Amino acid sequence: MTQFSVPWKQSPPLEYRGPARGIVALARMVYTMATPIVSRFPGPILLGAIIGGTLLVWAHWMLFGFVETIAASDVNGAAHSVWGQTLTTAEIGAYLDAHSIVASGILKYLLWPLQLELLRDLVGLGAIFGLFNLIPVYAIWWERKVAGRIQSRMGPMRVGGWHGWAQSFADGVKLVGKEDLVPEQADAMLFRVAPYLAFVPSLLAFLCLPLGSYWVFRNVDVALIFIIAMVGVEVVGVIVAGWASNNKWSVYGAMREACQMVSYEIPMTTVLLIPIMTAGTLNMVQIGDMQTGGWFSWNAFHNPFTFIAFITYYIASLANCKRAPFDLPESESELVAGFHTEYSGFRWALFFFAEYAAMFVVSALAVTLFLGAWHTPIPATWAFEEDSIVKIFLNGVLFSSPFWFIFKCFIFIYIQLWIRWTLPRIRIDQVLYSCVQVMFPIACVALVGHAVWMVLLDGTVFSDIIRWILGLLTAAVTFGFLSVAAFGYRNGRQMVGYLAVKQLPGA
Amino acid sequence: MTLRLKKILLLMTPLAIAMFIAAAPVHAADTDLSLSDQGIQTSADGGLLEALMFYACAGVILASGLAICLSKNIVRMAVYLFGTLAAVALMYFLLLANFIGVIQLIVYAGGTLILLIFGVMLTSKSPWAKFEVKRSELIAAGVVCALFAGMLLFVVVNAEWPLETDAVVVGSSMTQFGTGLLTNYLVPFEAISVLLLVVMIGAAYMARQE
Amino acid sequence: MFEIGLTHYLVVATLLFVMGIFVMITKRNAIGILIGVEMVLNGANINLVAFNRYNGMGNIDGQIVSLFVIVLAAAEAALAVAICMNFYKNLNTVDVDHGDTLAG
Amino acid sequence: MTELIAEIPAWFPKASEFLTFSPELAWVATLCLIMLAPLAIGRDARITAGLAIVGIAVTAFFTFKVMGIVSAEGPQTGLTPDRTGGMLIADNLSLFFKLFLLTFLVGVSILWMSVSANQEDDAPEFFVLMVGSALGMSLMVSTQNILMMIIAIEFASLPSYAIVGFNKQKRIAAEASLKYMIFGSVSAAVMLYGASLIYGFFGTLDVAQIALNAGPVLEAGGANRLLVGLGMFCLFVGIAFKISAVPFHFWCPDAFQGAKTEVTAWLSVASKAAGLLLLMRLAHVFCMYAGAEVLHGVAIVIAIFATITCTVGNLSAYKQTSTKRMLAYSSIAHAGYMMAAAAILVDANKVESFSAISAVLAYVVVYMLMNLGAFGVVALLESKNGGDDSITAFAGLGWKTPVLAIPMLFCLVSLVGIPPFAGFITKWYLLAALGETGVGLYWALAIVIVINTLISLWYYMRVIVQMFLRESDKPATDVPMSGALLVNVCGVLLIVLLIFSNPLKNRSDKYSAGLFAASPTALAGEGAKDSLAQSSPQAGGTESLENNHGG
Repeated sequence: MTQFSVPWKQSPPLEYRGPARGIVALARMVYTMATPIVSRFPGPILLGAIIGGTLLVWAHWMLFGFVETIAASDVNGAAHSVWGQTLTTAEIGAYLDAHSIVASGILKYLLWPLQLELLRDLVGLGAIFGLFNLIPVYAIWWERKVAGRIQSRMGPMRVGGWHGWAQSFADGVKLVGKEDLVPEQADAMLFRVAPYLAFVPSLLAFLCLPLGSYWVFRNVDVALIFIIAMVGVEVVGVIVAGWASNNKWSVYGAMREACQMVSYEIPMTTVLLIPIMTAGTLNMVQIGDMQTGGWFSWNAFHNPFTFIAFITYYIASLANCKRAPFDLPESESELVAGFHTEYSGFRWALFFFAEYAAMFVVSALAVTLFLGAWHTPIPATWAFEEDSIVKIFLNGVLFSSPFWFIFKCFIFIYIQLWIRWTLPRIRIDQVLYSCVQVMFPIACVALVGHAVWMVLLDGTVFSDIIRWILGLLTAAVTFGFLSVAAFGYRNGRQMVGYLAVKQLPGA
Repeated sequence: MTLRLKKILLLMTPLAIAMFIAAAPVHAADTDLSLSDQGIQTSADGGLLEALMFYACAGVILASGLAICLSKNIVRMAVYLFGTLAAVALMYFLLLANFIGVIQLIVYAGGTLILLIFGVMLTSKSPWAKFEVKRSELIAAGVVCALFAGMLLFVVVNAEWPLETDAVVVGSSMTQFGTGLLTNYLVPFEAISVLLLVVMIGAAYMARQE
Repeated sequence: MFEIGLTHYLVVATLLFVMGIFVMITKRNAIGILIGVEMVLNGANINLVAFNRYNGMGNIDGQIVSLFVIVLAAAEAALAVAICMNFYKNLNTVDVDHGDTLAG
Repeated sequence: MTELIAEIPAWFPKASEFLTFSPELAWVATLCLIMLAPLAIGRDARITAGLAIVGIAVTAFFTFKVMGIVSAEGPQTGLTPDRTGGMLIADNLSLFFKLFLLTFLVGVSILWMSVSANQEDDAPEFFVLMVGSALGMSLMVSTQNILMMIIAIEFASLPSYAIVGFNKQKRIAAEASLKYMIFGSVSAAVMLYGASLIYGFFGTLDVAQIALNAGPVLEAGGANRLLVGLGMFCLFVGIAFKISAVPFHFWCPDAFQGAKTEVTAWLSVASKAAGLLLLMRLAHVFCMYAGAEVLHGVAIVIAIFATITCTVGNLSAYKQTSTKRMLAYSSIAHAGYMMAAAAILVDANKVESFSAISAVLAYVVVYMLMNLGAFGVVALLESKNGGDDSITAFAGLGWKTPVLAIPMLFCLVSLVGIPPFAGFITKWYLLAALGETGVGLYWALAIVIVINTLISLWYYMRVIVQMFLRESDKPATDVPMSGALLVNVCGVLLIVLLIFSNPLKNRSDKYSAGLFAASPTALAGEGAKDSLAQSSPQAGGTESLENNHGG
């Protein structure tokens, strides 16, 4: 191998110290060992991971449920503290004996820690952290695929086998391995802290996000405002990042971000008052549970104003998580990626995690508040009696389950991606104009109109007719979109070519 | 081989903060929903965990407050203020005032603080808006504030507050807030909304470029 | 020590208040002084919410008052930042010591 | 949700309650009208001012209407019928102050139209802020609740910060508004902390209830007493900031010098009068419910503040070269005189309290005329000679432009408090109220006021000397008609009020007596209770109080 000499001073190869060394070594090892295997069986492994995850959740649920039965059977229970240990190992052992379960000495010691709420919280947190990390990883890959398809190319195809599904993992390994640069003139301390200020709030928003009626980490009575607050607080990290980089473009990006986020929060929060008024609560779980009656009972179709509110909210939420066409803070063509110009490696990845998680959170708000949360279009009142595991499973598939919630959220994430790769970016003055002079008046009109509707028309036949019309309209639009998509999928390349040929001059 | 303690600590923050909320004594999921509808929550028997969380919150508040006092960089001061505000919000959660906690987060941390940072960014010409304070002045202010703190602490600790720790604690129910704002507090509510309108016009006028 | 009561919260609020006063005294920057004001207001708010939690009156008056305080602080900060920017446009600084045209 | 809607009639205010609240509603409507008018009819300054005056007239009409109700049925608590007393009170004092503010607002508007309207593009903003701060001041005087009081003080202050810096291109205006804003927000923060301590100790923010429970605490001493004293002191800081009592007066000269002169005229009277009347109302409520003996210390504190305030104000006015700044210090001194009357109020619920509050009402009215006249002359002069407000700018004015110099002479002499003008008679009422008490402390205060009057003579004389004894080669100033009319009317009224001082005295006696006869939350004295039973149709307001008192 020829040794090339370069005219500039060569920097020494990057050496990892401390825990990073171990992590990198581990990552390299996993990569070299697992990639050949993974690339052989991509599909089954993906499927297996999903099934395995589900089974894991079920196992937790069963275990904790079992311990709860024991605790509930304890008639002379002690005071219930936050630590939650009401049972001693001896009591558990006695229960197991009484119910003629094989009470080996070990089982009761294994079960005992399960009653600690702290442990449950840790397990729940682990799940949330996992979900939080998986969503961006998947969404980034998906974004690249969608972008590819929109531009008539394939997107990532290699890593992992089937359509490059492991591309994001590879990117992740790359990013962790990158050098952690801090510019010389930057405010090093703020520069280092800023990504966390963006990352932590969007993680915290997941704590109160209900994936299902019982699938919520903390059922807080003010969950809705908490989530909005967390999405709003994220901006602090972005501003600090832009400032601390000591780079003109970064500061511009940060300024734009501050303007945009603070102004768009107003129409967004105003329209969110509308489902709050309909439901009479700020509890996300209660709002979700109120929409059990199938497609036509979803809040978006309640009356014309909620419908307008839903659309307004969705547009405002695009601006709030700085997606196109409102992605001015990071517009790569004019601001060289804006606030994260100077970031590299892991910290840069944190910003991306925060952004994609925020995309999920705002979509989840749209789904929970307007589009029936975790319910399918079929009314939940038709559900089976849950007397066997098959029926429980069928209920989940047909009527309501976290799966549906995530599915709906990803539809909205898909629309965000679609918009990003098809619409041009608008100017900052247009952004602010559309907020103050378009969105906000619409939001106010919708709010007042909804209030009047609630007082005068709610529960009348007319209101029902309007609800059905709106529901059918949306159903028709959805169906039309799906059929066009199916047609396009079937005749993918021909269609592009056909249209192109037909529209060309002289054809 | 040096242990990057700071990095580890930073990595721990999300988990740690998540833990605070996770361990907050308001177990809305566990309590009877009909009770929490009426905004009634039994007083939280926090014990050790509540104490730990309180001390953690208080530690963050006081540490970031001290950092604001000692910092010479105005941007950093604003970021430390974010720490104070967020920890105060957590303290409201500990005090069963969930609504105030989230309002603190959304209005204070998400609005007012951003406004302040925005102001800092627009008004400091050099990137590091540092300013020096004379040491003598610092010491004098410190002595005055220490005396003041001593007196206030004496008063606050020794005063006979009307305490009823065993009573049923009323949580922050939305219904209560709503009826409160539209009945007893209707006049201040209306007054403050007109105030906001006037202030908005004043601020827009003052900040407008000619 | 591990029984958290009203006094604990009051002590934190008091210290926050005193630190806010210290910031107001020592900082030269107008926005720095505002940060001190925010700290004092936060101290007052902790007081209000803690009293509401522990006085056993069964109402949420303290919380509503603290809501008003938060809104007042927001209004004040908005106007204050606008005024600081106006000052900066005229004097090219927000150091309050430079505002010495008016004296006597 | 439907249950909530069904509940509306239970808590929604009735039409009659809206009537007692109508001046404020009209006031807010005026605000919105001024704000929205530019969209329809453009930003013309004179049209905006005209709209503002129409709105003020409508507000005044409703105020008279409520006045009729109050004189027929006694004080009303608007919009808080049977819950907490005193969130918003319609009684003689608050209605008097509303009318006072509206009149003054019209005067300032006329002054503004003749001085600034020609070069002003931002009239709607100016009037929104002006009318907004006026609304805040009127709310300050019509409340008995600490929360409402704080909100009202902020309501009065925040727009004031903006109108002080309204002249954005001017360096001193920017500086003045920054200083005003910083002092204001610091004092507001301290006041809120004090309010939180008070709330914690008493569990309420209603002043009457606090006063009921405060008596024993203040008698007992110890940490509790220190705490309540501290909380009350923090609240006092906020009010003292509005009055610009001396340790908290630093904003006053700077803000007054930096602001436009019309704005200075407005703030120098309205803001201080609002603060004073709020202080008097609180002092009155407190002395009614808390027992006079324990409050002796408070009276001494207020007396000391009054003494320092008027002395420092007068002494600092000496070395000033700017007329506005000199008048600013003079306004501090006058605030000190009026605070002396507040000290009497705290000490006893006796006959002299009537004369104290009546003296202050009369003083405020005359003080408004004097300051409007003096600042009006300064504004008119300043607008014609390029913003020069130094005392030497007055040189030769007396012979060249008597239409300005004569009212200025009247106002200044009246500000001193020398016989031929109304300033004398009101100062006499004040001294008489102090003397009637027969207590040594108040006699000492009266002597301090007299000495201060002598001191103040000399710096007012400097302007008069410049006007009439100094020569100047500057040409005569041509004064706009409306402005000249305004200042001359003020000057003439000062003489008229001296001649017809009886109606003034009678009316202020009537308003102050009405205040004392039946405060809506009155329940301490037997007589008060009886008068309440016949006069107040909404006795519910007292019920909750009594329950609390009993329990």
